[in-house]
Order: sequence, then C-alpha cells, then structure tokens
Amino acid sequence: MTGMEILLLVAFGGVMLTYILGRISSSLRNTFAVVLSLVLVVIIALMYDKTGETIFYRGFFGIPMVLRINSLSWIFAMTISFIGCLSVIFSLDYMKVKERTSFFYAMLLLVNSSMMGIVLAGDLLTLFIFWEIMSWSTFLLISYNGGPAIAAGMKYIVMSFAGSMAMLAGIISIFTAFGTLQISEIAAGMSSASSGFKIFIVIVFGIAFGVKNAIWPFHAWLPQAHAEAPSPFSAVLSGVLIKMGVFGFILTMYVVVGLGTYMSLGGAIFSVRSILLVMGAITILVPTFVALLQDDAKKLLAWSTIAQAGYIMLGIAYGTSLSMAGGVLHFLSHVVFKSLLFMTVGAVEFRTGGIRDLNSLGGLIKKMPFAFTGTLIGVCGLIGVPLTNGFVSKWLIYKSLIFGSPLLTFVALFGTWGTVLYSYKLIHNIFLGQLPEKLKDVENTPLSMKLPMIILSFTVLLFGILPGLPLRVINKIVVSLGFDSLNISLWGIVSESGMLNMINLFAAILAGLIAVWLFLRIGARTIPVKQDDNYAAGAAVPRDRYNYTVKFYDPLLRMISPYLRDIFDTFYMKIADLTGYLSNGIRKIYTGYVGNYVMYIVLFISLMIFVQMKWSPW
Amino acid sequence: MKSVFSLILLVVLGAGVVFTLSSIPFGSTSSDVGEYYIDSGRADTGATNIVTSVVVGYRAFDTLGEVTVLFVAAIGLGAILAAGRENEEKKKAEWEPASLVLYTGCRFLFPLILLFGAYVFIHGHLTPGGGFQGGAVIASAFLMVYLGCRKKRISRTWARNTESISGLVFVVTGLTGLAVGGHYFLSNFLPEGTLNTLFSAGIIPIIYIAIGLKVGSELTGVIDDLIEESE
Amino acid sequence: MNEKHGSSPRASRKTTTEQPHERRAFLNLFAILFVVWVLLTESFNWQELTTGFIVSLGLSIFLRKSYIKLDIPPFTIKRLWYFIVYLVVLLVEIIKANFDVAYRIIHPKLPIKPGIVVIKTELKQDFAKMMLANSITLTPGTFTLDIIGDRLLIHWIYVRTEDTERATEMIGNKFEKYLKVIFS
Amino acid sequence: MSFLQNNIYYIGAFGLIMIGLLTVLVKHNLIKVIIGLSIMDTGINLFLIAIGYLRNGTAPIFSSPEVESILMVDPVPQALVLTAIVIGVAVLALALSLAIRLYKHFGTLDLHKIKELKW
Amino acid sequence: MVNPVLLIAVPLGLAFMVPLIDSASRKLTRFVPVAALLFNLILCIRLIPAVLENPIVINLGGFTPPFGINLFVGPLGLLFAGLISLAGLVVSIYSLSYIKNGPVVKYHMLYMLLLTGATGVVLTGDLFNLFVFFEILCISSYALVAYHGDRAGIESSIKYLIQGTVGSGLLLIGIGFIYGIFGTLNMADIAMKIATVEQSTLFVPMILMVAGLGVESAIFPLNAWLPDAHSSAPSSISAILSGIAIEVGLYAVARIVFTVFGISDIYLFFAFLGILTLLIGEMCAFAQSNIKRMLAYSSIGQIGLILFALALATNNTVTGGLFQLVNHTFSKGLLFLSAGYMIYRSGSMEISSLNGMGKRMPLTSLAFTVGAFSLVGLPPFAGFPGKFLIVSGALLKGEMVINILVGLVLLSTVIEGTYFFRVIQALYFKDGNGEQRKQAPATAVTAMIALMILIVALGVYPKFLADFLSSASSDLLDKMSYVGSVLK
Amino acid sequence: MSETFVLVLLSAAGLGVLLCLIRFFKGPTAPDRAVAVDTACTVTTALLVFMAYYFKRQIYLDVALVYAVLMFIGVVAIARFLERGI
Amino acid sequence: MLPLIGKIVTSSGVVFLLLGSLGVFRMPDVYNRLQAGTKCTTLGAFLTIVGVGIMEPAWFWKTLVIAVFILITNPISSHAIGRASKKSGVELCDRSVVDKSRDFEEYESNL
Ligand code: NA
Ligand code: NA
Repeated sequence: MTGMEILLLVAFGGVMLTYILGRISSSLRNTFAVVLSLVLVVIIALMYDKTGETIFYRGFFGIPMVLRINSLSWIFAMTISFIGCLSVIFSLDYMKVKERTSFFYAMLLLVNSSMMGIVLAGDLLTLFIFWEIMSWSTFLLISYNGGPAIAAGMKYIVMSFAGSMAMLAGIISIFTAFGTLQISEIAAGMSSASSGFKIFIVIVFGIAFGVKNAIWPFHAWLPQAHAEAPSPFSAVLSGVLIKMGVFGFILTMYVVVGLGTYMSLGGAIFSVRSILLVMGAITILVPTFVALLQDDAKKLLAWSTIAQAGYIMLGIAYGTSLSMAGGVLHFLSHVVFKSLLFMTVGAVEFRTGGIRDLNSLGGLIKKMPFAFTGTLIGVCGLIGVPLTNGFVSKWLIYKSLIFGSPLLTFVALFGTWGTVLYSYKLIHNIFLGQLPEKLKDVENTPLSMKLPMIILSFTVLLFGILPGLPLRVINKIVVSLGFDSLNISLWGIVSESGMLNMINLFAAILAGLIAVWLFLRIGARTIPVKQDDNYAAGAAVPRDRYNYTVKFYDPLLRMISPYLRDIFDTFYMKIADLTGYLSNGIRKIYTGYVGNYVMYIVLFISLMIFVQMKWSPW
Repeated sequence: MKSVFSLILLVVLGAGVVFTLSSIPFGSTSSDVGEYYIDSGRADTGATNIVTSVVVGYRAFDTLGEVTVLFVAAIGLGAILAAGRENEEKKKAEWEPASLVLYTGCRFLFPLILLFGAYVFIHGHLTPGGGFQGGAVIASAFLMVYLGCRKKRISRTWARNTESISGLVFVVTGLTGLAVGGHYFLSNFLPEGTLNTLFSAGIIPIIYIAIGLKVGSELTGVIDDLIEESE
Repeated sequence: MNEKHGSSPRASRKTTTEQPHERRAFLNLFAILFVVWVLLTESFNWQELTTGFIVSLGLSIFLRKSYIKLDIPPFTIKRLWYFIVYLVVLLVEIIKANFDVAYRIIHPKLPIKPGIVVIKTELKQDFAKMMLANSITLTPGTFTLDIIGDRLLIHWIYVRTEDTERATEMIGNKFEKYLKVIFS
Repeated sequence: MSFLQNNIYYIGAFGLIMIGLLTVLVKHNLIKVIIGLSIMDTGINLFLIAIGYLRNGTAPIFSSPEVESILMVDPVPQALVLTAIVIGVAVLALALSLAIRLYKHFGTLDLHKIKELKW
Repeated sequence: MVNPVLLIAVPLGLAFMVPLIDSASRKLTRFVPVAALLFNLILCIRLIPAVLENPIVINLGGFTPPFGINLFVGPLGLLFAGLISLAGLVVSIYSLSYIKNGPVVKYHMLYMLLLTGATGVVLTGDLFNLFVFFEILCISSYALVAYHGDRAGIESSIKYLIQGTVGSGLLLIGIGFIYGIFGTLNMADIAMKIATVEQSTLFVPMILMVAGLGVESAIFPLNAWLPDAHSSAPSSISAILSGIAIEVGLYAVARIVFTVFGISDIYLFFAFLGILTLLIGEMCAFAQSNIKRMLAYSSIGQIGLILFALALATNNTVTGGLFQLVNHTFSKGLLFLSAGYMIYRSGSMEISSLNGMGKRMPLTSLAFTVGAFSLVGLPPFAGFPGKFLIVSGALLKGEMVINILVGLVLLSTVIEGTYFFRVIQALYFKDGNGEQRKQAPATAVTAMIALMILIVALGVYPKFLADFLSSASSDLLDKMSYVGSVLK
Repeated sequence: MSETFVLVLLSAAGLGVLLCLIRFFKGPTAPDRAVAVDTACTVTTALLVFMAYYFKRQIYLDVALVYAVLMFIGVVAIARFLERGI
Repeated sequence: MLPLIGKIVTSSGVVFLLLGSLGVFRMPDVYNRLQAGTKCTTLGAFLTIVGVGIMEPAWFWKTLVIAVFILITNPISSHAIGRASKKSGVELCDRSVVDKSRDFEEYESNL
C-alpha cells in the first residue's frame, strides 16, 4: 500500500469515524477531527518531492483506477490539507452553537478528502468520481444554513452538475477513443487525435472546470454560495475548492491536450488560448466592480474571489513559464489571504450574532483587534501590497503579460484599482467608523479562531518576503508541464522580462506599508458621538445617517451599476424558468381523462402503422 | 370531432390488420402444433377431448396461471370492496324479496345445477366440458340462490378453504409429477387408462376437478362479495 | 349454507328438523340426483355409476337441510298415481294452451282481451304453490305474475270473469285438486 | 360477396374489437367503457377462434370411433380462448368492483368528472 | 441441480395455502411472502453457476418445446428472477410493519402473486404463457394500487385497469396474429421461423405486441397510467411497481423485439422513443410538487434511459441498461420505501411538507438521499457505473445521432438531479414543524438499510454484477443460441 | 330430404331469433327486452340441441345443457334486477 | 319409423318456437308477450329437444334431461320477468279490461 492509498483511506475512513464519534460525544469528535486533519497534513508533507503512480482499484469494470503524485498534485494536496486543517480548527468554536455539527464536520472532511482524491487522481475516472463526491458534499454544506442558503445550494449544484455531465461526456469520449483513462496514457493518444476532438475535449472540460473555478460566464453560482455557506467552509470553498477548477484547467490544457497543442489550438482570434484569456480578463474586470456594490461582507469577498480567479486564469492560460508560475503562485496566495479574510469575517459574524451586512457593522477594531489585524494583512495580500504574497504573484503575472499583451496588463491593473476600493470598503465598514449601539457587547475573537488567523497571516507575509519557498515547488510543476525552467532564488526570481528581488524592494515597500497603516489609523480616529445627539433641524436623523460608512462609494456605484447587472445570472435563471415552464406544459399531456390515455395508445399504433405503410422504414 | 379522430385512427389500425390478415387466410390454416396435438394428443395424455389435453396437458402451465389470474381477481375484488367498507356506515338498501315461485324453484334447482356442474368438470377429458365451465356452472348455481333467496349466504370459510385446497391440489399434483413422474413439473404420473372411459387420462381429471372446485368457489366468492356490497 | 332468513318474509315457512323429515329429504334428493346423473351419462359403466353415487351422496349430504324446507311429500303409490295424472292433465293443457296462443298470435286481429285478476288457492306448501303457479303459467291464456299467501295474481289473455271465486274455479282448480292430494 | 363469406369471422371479430375500442375512446361513462372493454375482449376471442378454424371442421374431441376420420379444427386457439375468457372475466369482475367503489367516492361514473389525478 | 420451476410453483402453492395458514394462525400469514421470496432468492443464487455455464430449459409436463410450454432460465431470466426475489424480499420485510390497515391477508397474497407473475413472465419461453403471467402481474397490480380504497387509489386503479386491459387486448391480438402466421407459440420456434415470412407481414403483430407490453413498461405515449398508479398505491407497492413491474414489462418488450422478431431496422426507433420517454419523464417530474408523483415520473424517465440503452443493442449498452435497471430497482425502491414513512409521518405527499424530515427521521432521510444520489448517477452509488456503461457503450457506436442522444441523456440527468437535490434540501435544510424524532419501525429500517448496502456495494464494486450482466446481455442479443438451446 | 329438413328448421328457428331481436331493439320497456332475450335464449337452446343432431355429435348436448342453465340464471338475474331485487 | 316420428316432433317443436317468437314480436304489451313467449317456447323447445332424442335414440335420456330442465325453468324465469314488469310498473296495454293488482297489493299490505 502506497502513501497515497493510506492517505485516502485515512481521509475517507476518518470521515465516517468522525460522524460515528459525533453520535457518542462532540468533544471526542472535535479532537478526532483536528487530529485527523493534522495527520493528513503530515502525511502529505511526508510525500514532498515524490512522484509515482499506483493502481489502487480494478473493481470498476476492470478499468484500472490510478493514483499518482507529482509536484502539481503535491502542492494542491498540501494546500487542501493545510486549509482543511485550519478550517476544522476554526470551526471548533464557530460551530459550537449550531445544530447537526457531526454532519458538518463529516461533510467538511469529506469535501477535503474528495479534493485530495481529485488532485491525486491518475486517471480521469478516479478524477470524476472524486469530483462528483466533492460536488455533492459541497452542495450539502452550502445548503447547511437553510433559508437563503437553499437557493444558493441549488444554483451551485445545478451548474456544477451540468459541468460534471459535460466532463463525463468528455471523459467517456476519451475512453471510447483511446480505450484508456489513465492520464499518462491519454496524452499520447491525444497527440494524434483530430483537432475537432481536442476542441470538444477542451470545451467540455472547460465548462466543468470553468463552473467550479467560477470563470465568467460560469460564475453565477459563486457569490450566493460563498455568502451562505458556513464561514469555516467559505474559507475552504473560496480558498481551495474552486481552485479545483484551476487544477482541472492545468490538467486539461497542459497534460491532456499538451502544451504544444494548446498554444496552437483553434483559429487565430478564436483560438482556445485567446478565448480563455479574454474570459480571464472579463472575470477580473466585471466581478471586481460588482464586489464594490456588495453590502454583504461575505458576498463582497465572494465576488472578489471570482475576480482573483480571473488573475489565476490569465496566468495559466497565457502559457509561458513565468505566467504559469504566476498563476500557480497566485492560486497559493489567494488560498491563503482569502481563507484568512473569510475567517476574520466569519469571526465577526460569529461574535455579532450573524451580522454580515456591512452597513450594520463598524468600529469593531476595539472589540476585535485580532480580527482587524488579520483582515488588514489579508486585504494587503488581496490588493498586492508589497511584502505580501499577493504582490509577488500579481507581479509575476503582470511581468509575463506586459510585453505580450498590454491590453490584458491594463485590465489586470485596472482590476487592482477596483480591488483597493472594495478592500477599503470591507475593512472600514467592519472595523473602522462608528460602533453601532447593539454591538457594544461584542467579545474578542476566540482562541480556536485566532490560531488559524495567526498561521495564515504569517503565511501571507512569509510567502511575500520569501517567495522562493513556494516558487521552488512551482518551478518543478512548470517544468513538468513542458515549460522552460525558471531561475529561482529564495528572495525572488530572474526572468527575461524582468526580475524580482525582495531585498531591493524592501525599503520602498516598508515605507509604503507604513503609509497605508497611518492612513488607516487616521481614518479610524473619529470622535465618538452619542447617537441621540444627532439632530438635523430638530428632527431625529434617520438611522442610516448615524454611521457615515453607509453607502460607501454611492455616487460611483450609481454611475457604474447599470453596466454591472449580472446578465449571465439572469440568463441562467431564464433557462431555469424556461425549463420549469416547459415542464409544466409537457405534463399537461397527462390530462387525467382516461379516454385520452387510451387515445395515446391507439394513436401510437396507428401512427406506426401509417408510417410503415406510407414509407416502409422498417 | 373526437370520435371522428378516433375513427380515423381505427381505420388506419384496421388497414394494418387487413394487411396482416391477408397472410392468414380464413378457414384453411393449419398449424403443425395443432395437427400434432390432434394426432398424438390421445396417446400423449389419454384424453379424448384434445382441447382438454392441450389445456390440462400440453399447456397445463398456462392453466395454472389462468387459475391464478382468477384467484388474483377474486382476492383483489375482495380487497377493494373490503378496504372501502371499513370506513363506511352501513345503510340499509331497499330491496324487493323474490317471489315464492322463484324462491322455491331456486331451492329445488340448486342441487341439480350443482350436479350438472360436477358432471361438466368430471367429464372434462371426454366431453366439451372442463374445470372452468363446470366451475362457472357451480358458481351460477350459487348466484341463483342469491337471486332467489337473497339473505342466504354461503359460508366464506368453506369457500375459502375449498379454493385453497383445490389450488394446492393443482400445485401438488404438478410437484408430484416433478418428483415421481417424468421428473417434469405437471407431468403425468398416473396410468392413462382406457380411452373414452371416465377413469382415464391420468392427472387430467384430478386437475380438472380441482379447477372446477376452485373456479366454482372463487366465482362464488366474487358473487358473494358483490352481493354483500349491494347491501 | 348459512340458514339465517329465507327470502320471502311473507311466504309461509315451517321449519321442522325432525329426524325422519331430514332422512326423507336426503333420500329424495339423492334419488333425484342419482337418476339425473345416470340419465346424463346414459351409461351403466361402473366408473360412471360409482362417480355418480359419490357425487350424489356428497351433494345430498350437504344440501339435505335446504331440501327439508321444500316439503316434498313422502313417496306413496297414490301420490305417484296422482302425479302421473297431473302430468297428463298438464301436458294436455299445455298443448291446448299452445294452440290457443297460436290462434291468437296468427289471427290478424289479435283476438285478445287481457286483464289481471286474482285467484285463491288452498295449497299450503311452497313447493305445491310453485307447481300450481307454473302450471297456470303454462296453460291456456293465463300467466302467474305474483303469489302471496293464498292469493295468485294472474294475467289473463282473454278475461272471462273478474270475480275471484269464479276465476279460481276456471283457472286454478284443475291442477289444485291433484296437487292437494299429492301434497296432503 | 365471396370476400365477405370468406372473411366474415374476421370481419365480425375485428368489428367487435373496433366497436369496443371506439366505445372506450369516446364514451365517458365508466360502465360503458367497461362494456367496451368487454366487447373488445369478445372480439379478440372470436378472432382467436377464427384463426384456428378449419372449414368443415369439427370439435377436436374423439368421443366415438366414427369421428376419427373427420377434419378437426385446431385445438390450440380454443385452449387459448378458454384462458382468455377466464382472464377477461377476472378483469371484468375487478373493474366492476372498482366502479362500485368509485361511485361511492365520487358519486358519479362520468370519467370527465373523475380527474383528480392529473399532470 | 434445483429445478427453476420451483421459483413459480412454490410461491404459487404458498399463496394458495395462505387462507389455510390464516385460519391456523393470523400472525403467520404476514411472513409467508418473506419465506417464499427468501426461498426464491436462495434458489436463484444456487442456480447462478449452472446458468452461467448453460441456460437451463425446463419442459413443463415433459413435452418437448414446440408442443409444450418451456421455461428458459438464462442469465437474463435469472437476473430478473433474482432481482424480483431480492427486491420482493426487502419490500416484504418492509411491508410487515407498513401494512397495518385493511385486508392485510389479501395484501400479502396479492403481493406474492404479483411477484410470481413477474417471475413467470421473465422465465417463460412461450408467448401465450407470457401473456398469462403478465395478466397475473397486471391484475394484482390493479388490485394493490387500490388497496387503501381511497379516492386516489380507486381512481388510479380503474384508469390503470382500462389502459392495461386495452394493452393486454392488443398483446393478445398480436399473439393471435403470430399464431396464425407461424402456427406455434413457442418463442424459440417463432424466432427460428421468423425469416420464412416477409418482414412487412410481421410489422403489425410486432407493433401490437410492443404496444401491449409497452403499456405496462411505461414507454412514452403508453405510460399515462403510471404517475397516477405509482403515486396512489401504498408505498411498498409503488416500490414494487416502479422497481419490478415496469422493468418486467420492459424485459418482455426486449425479449419480443430482440429474440422473437429480431428486426434490427427498428432498433434505432426504440432508442429515440427511449430518449423521448426519458425527457418527458424527467421534465414532468421536474414540475411536480407531490413527492410520490415526482418519483413516479422519474421512473418513466429511467425506463426511457434503460430502453435507450437496450435499443442500441450492443453488448456494452445492454449491459449498461441492465445495470441501470438493477440500480433503478434498488434506488427507486429505496426512494419509495423511505418516502412512504416520511409521508406517513407528515401526513401529506407535498414535498414542502417533508421539510426538516432530516431531523425527525434521520435514517429514513439518509435512505432517501442515498436513493436519490444513486438514481441521479452520483458516485459512489450504483447509479454511476450504470450511467457510465450506458454512455460509454453509446459513444462507442460512434454515430453522430447517437452522440446527440447521449447529450440529451446527460441533459436530462441534470434535470433529474435538480429535482432530487431540491427534495434533499427540503429534507435537511428547511425548517419543518414538529421536531419530535421518531424513527421508522425496525422492519422498515432493516429493509432500507439492506437496500442502501446493496446500492453502495454495487456502486463501489460493480464488476461482479457487470460480468453477470454481460452474459445476460448476450442472452438477450444472441438469438441463435436462444433458439438452439430451446429447440436442441 | 334431410338437408332440406335441416335447412327449413334452421331458418325457422333463425327467423324466431330474428323476431326476438327486433323486439329486443324495439323495447319499449326493459321487461320487454328481457322477454325478448328469454325467448331468444330458449329458441337457441333448442337450436343447439338440433345442431348436435345435425353434426351428429352427442357431446354438443352438454353445451346445450350448460347453455340452458346459464340462460335461466341470466334471465332470472335480469328480472331480479328489474324488480330491484339485487 | 322412429326417425320419422322424431322429425315430426322436432318440426312441430320448431313451429311452436317460431310462433312463440312471433308472439313476442306481435303482442301489444309485455304481459301478453310473456304469455305467448312462455307457452310456445316451452313446448316448442321441449318438442324439438325430445324430437332429436327420438331421432337419435342413444341420446334420448340426455335430451330428456335438457327438455325437462327447460320445462321446469322456463315458467319460473318468465314468472320472474312478469313479476318484475309488475313491480317496475309497466302499464297494461289499453285493450286490457281489468286490473286487480290494486286489490292484490292491498291484500299484501294487510298480511
Ligand atoms: Na317463458
Ligand atoms: Na324462459
């Protein structure tokens, strides 16, 4: 039995055991869940720098089901187990007050386990099976909170399932074409396949992974799902789960289709590559500004997630060593800072009794300083402030795009500008400004929530200062996908289009950091005024005027919002409505009058006889 | 409109039927199987009524199924009528008693008709009779009693047990064939006797008597259920 | 059979469960059934006779109770004689009736003068009343529509009297005198 | 005319089947529909018998030695019809019991009015 | 070797015996079906090795095939017989507690006879015998649908009866034609003689028979009875009707189309018909707010899918279709059984009334979830291998038309997923009233757990069944070996 | 002679049945139709016996007997129905 | 000799059968139709059946059973129809001269 098999066995066995233990004692279960996640981290850490394939099961019609490990799988698996572990720890307090916690833990661990299965899959069947388990278990978690989460979960699973079916069509097409599903064997067959077949594969896989990755126009499910999921899971969802789409894209384009073929697939403007790049660009641009519109903290982060997925997409789809490294690194960065942000927002939600509305929060910096710090670091990473990981990954992406495609670079930079705006809105409306009356008794962040925040904040800075740590592994991935190797040092990277060295940038970056810090402190230094003291011409000021953070960027939003209506969301809802309408029409054939039913029978026979006598097709 | 449409459909259907029938000319078809039965039915089964030898011999399994169909319908009818009856207040229906002539006549004829029924199924292998026909006659005798003597009801336990035992006789006869006869289900394990005598044709009379009793008691049960319903 | 109530509540019924009565019913029934069996099979083959015996015996045992109520009288020579005479009279009447009806049917003017009258009977037993009613039905111009107690409702195709006593005389008496003896 | 003579049983059988089907299709009184089914059944039985008929044939019963030489009709359809009749009776009985219950529930036998289950 | 005829004879004998048993002990009656089906299951399992080697042909009454009726116990027949016994056993255990009111003894008798009829249909080698057993199946279904005697039950039963009777009438006409043309009723004999007759002559009989059997097997325009009947019957019966009855109908259609007629020109038409049935079924299910009606329409959809798979007539697709069929029997059975008790608790069939059932009946809800996931085709449940086999088999044909049809299959799966996920959300994540937790009775739970285990086992290790199904599919497709083994 | 005899008899009886049939369709009351059925059935019973003679098959007599029994009970059933007896 | 007698008997039977049917056809109301139908068909059927028995002496006893059965049952069934007509209120034809059924009903209710 190899490490991978042990890993999956532990992971999936742990899921069941967690649920069973939960029926006995909740503290036992919590302990077990934490230990289990830690063990998984350790097992994966031990697999560092290993490569290999193993057939683990032949029971599925004798099709060999394969697990394989390489640097790509490892980095994804590591991320999954790491974030998974942190989210479990974060949940300890967060979930205490909820019902059906055993179900929650089991599903959380199941999602993590299935994601590990996906990244370790050595064949498409294994990939698909774990993919589906991930989809439905995610669905159960998104719907967990009930209420608005129901619609969110529904949207997620329908889109996701549609994607899965597309993927299934692709997988089985490959199976019938090449007689194998092993990823290592497909590539050989793929090289001789017709380009139509390749495009078909890219399209169906693109739909499947695009939905999961929330690439425009498949993003419609994400905002609601992220907002309505339990916060510990939002972190996982936004941090790693949608990155399974990234994994899938890399796999499809550079492993299944192959680097060489990918770059030349399709016609000039309508080449697969340029279409993907355009989609990536739109995914940056639109959601960034939609994020600005959000008054719900988690929705804001959700839209931000989509936008960041666009950066990753740009990096991956562009197809150079540097962009690839940037894309993968930005995936890592995003995992870290976005999980961090969801956790801090989750902590606020937890302590304020479930408030996520940015207009109802404010001034929590004194009540929850810890969460504020975490948010600050996270936001810095999100914006790409130097010395954070986000800076390094975005920088790599800009660098690789700037000469090849100035337009895309501009889009990416424009997106960053928007990122600054919504990030400031987030941090200001929660922690700065005035503390609403009813939040007076808010307590500080509990320890179980602090711990993951510390670790993540630390990671943001660590990877920001020492980008060589992750880049070394990423370089191996880049090489294994067929790109040229990059020149990596602990402090940075050297490439033909420019170089990055953190030491050189240190001073300037530090200055900038202090400037931002001061700026924010000034913004926070407001004079607390009794709410009752606010009068305008003797009349009480309406409640929403008390807090000047309300309607942040209002004029700007009034200007741009007409352009930001989510036409694709509307489109999908129209499809759903149409399906409902059509179904309702079709079922009317069952009129309830039995004479009609008999008529159908006679009609069937007569029609058949008529056709046969007229045209004799049979 | 609807009937016109239906008619058109049926005309098309009829055209198809006519087309197919043209390959089965009336009155002159003869099947290999049918000829075989006529030629060797007596030797194979010992019954002089070839239809009987088909029904209870060659295709006895069909007949077992057929008995079961009737059984199913009888139980089903009982179940349906019983299910509704539970939650329903009893209301007395007005009904006219039969005249003395009918009342007395039915009583007088009842044993006679039962005898006819018995005659029909006992001679199933010799005459056009058989278990189903005989059973139907027996059941009609009971129907007659209901018509003439409304309140007179058969004992359901009796009917049910008769039904049960005669059904079992059929199956057990078949299983006996499996065990001792030709080692086939429903194969004959009794001597075939002399043609055209009552005690001949092996297991056929046994099965037909069982069927007669079973069909008789089942149909009687059905009639009884329906009569009860009209009360 | 469940013996709860008879059909006709107003029909006179006397239940006697004396032993000889039951044996008589049984013997009557057995005799009738066995004879009918033999007639049906038209054979004195031992197999047929045995089977007939068993079947008749079985039926008689099960159904004798309901035959008790028919009050079929015990067998005597006198009764047999009267029965034969009755049959002859009946046959003659039937034939007369047929020619009578035939005449009325065929006649272009349809010579009928129908009506419904009531007659009386002195017969007591149900079986006797039934025989009377059926005889009236089969004989010229009359038809029993109903029978209750000692009254019969008669449809007469050519009414010759409306008086009950006279009608009884004309319609019922020719059979009743024999039936009275048979069922005495 | 000779066509009619030759195929009168087929015509009769399918006439009955069509009448039965038409009744089921256009009548909306349950009892009439059940009668229609019954007519259809009868037609089918007649059709089966007609298929096995042999011109100038007689019942396939060797009741006495002199019938040996006579042409006998195919016994199989007769056996089938025997079964089919019993099945028809069974279905008919069940249908009637359902009709009784239906009437108690709905107070009508008009199938246009018995449409609670639809879509 | 045990004789397969016992699969029919023993349950039949026991059914006849029930009144006697009942007068001895009322309690014992309920266990008669359990005993009979257990016996059948064991018998089926014991027959597997022999049947895999060579199909068993049983001449009833000792008359050789064209002249007597024969049973043909090949892998396909045995598969169905085993499925009937297994599903029947599970549901009969469920019924022990579920059926409490009404004429209980009659219920158990009818139930057992229904399954006996189904077994007869799948084992017989004679066309008319098939009709007879089919009638047993149908008539007992009519009666069982109306078992509760409520408005809906009676209404649906009478409608079912009318359509079913028209269907069996058509079937009988078809059989009459076939007898008239070939002078035989033995399926192998007809199959052998089929080439001697012009194909055009055979069309009307075939279409009559297919339509007749199609009514029971719920192929599209013939299936209007199904939503009513399946939703109004007692849930245990719904499970059997959806899980066994329509499948057996489909078996009969397949047997007749493939083995008896074998006119390959028409196969593609059936594939289209299957897809049409699938789409209409799934869309109608999508529009339902009544849980049992939704499940009933979903059965139509599944039958369409199976029909599509069978109609493609390659070993792969037929294996896939049969796998899906097995999955449907278990999954839909599980769905109906679990829905049965949830409906019983909530007192309504509206999906909205099942809100929060996950808290009140956790195990029952889990059973429903597993059934739904499996039916939709999610791994690791039995639906996935089925769907995988069907799609791969269909794509392997490499025809554009079929590829498009496969696309429609996947599309309909999305629709199917949507309505099942909706119910699962209602079960677990919507707030219901009445927070009391009360599990279904032990027998029902046993039945549901058994089905769940089967579903997961098949989903995780489909190979075992697939090998058997592969020989079942050659049993269906290889007409010549069928003829050969019957008419030695 | 024999053929003519049979033919005449058959057509006479057939005419009888036809007359009853007309009465059946004319009615006007339900009992009228019942009478028509009753009469037609009696004629048919006799006809069946005669057919047995024509085909020289004694076994057909059983058919006539059973027919007579069923016809009697059928007519009684109709009559009882008409007088609201069942 | 016997065949000739048989033929005569049968023929006369058929004649009565035809007459009975004619009566059913011609008579003005249900009661008169019953009268005609019953009498003629009973004798007609009896004669026809027994006539066959005479022509085929081997069948005689069986035909006798059938004939006697009809002789017994025919008046009963006709009586049942007659009573049903009365109970369901079928009017007498206008040629009728007397209807004492009112007296009968009174007698019945006094009983
Ligand atoms: Na009469
Ligand atoms: Na009469």
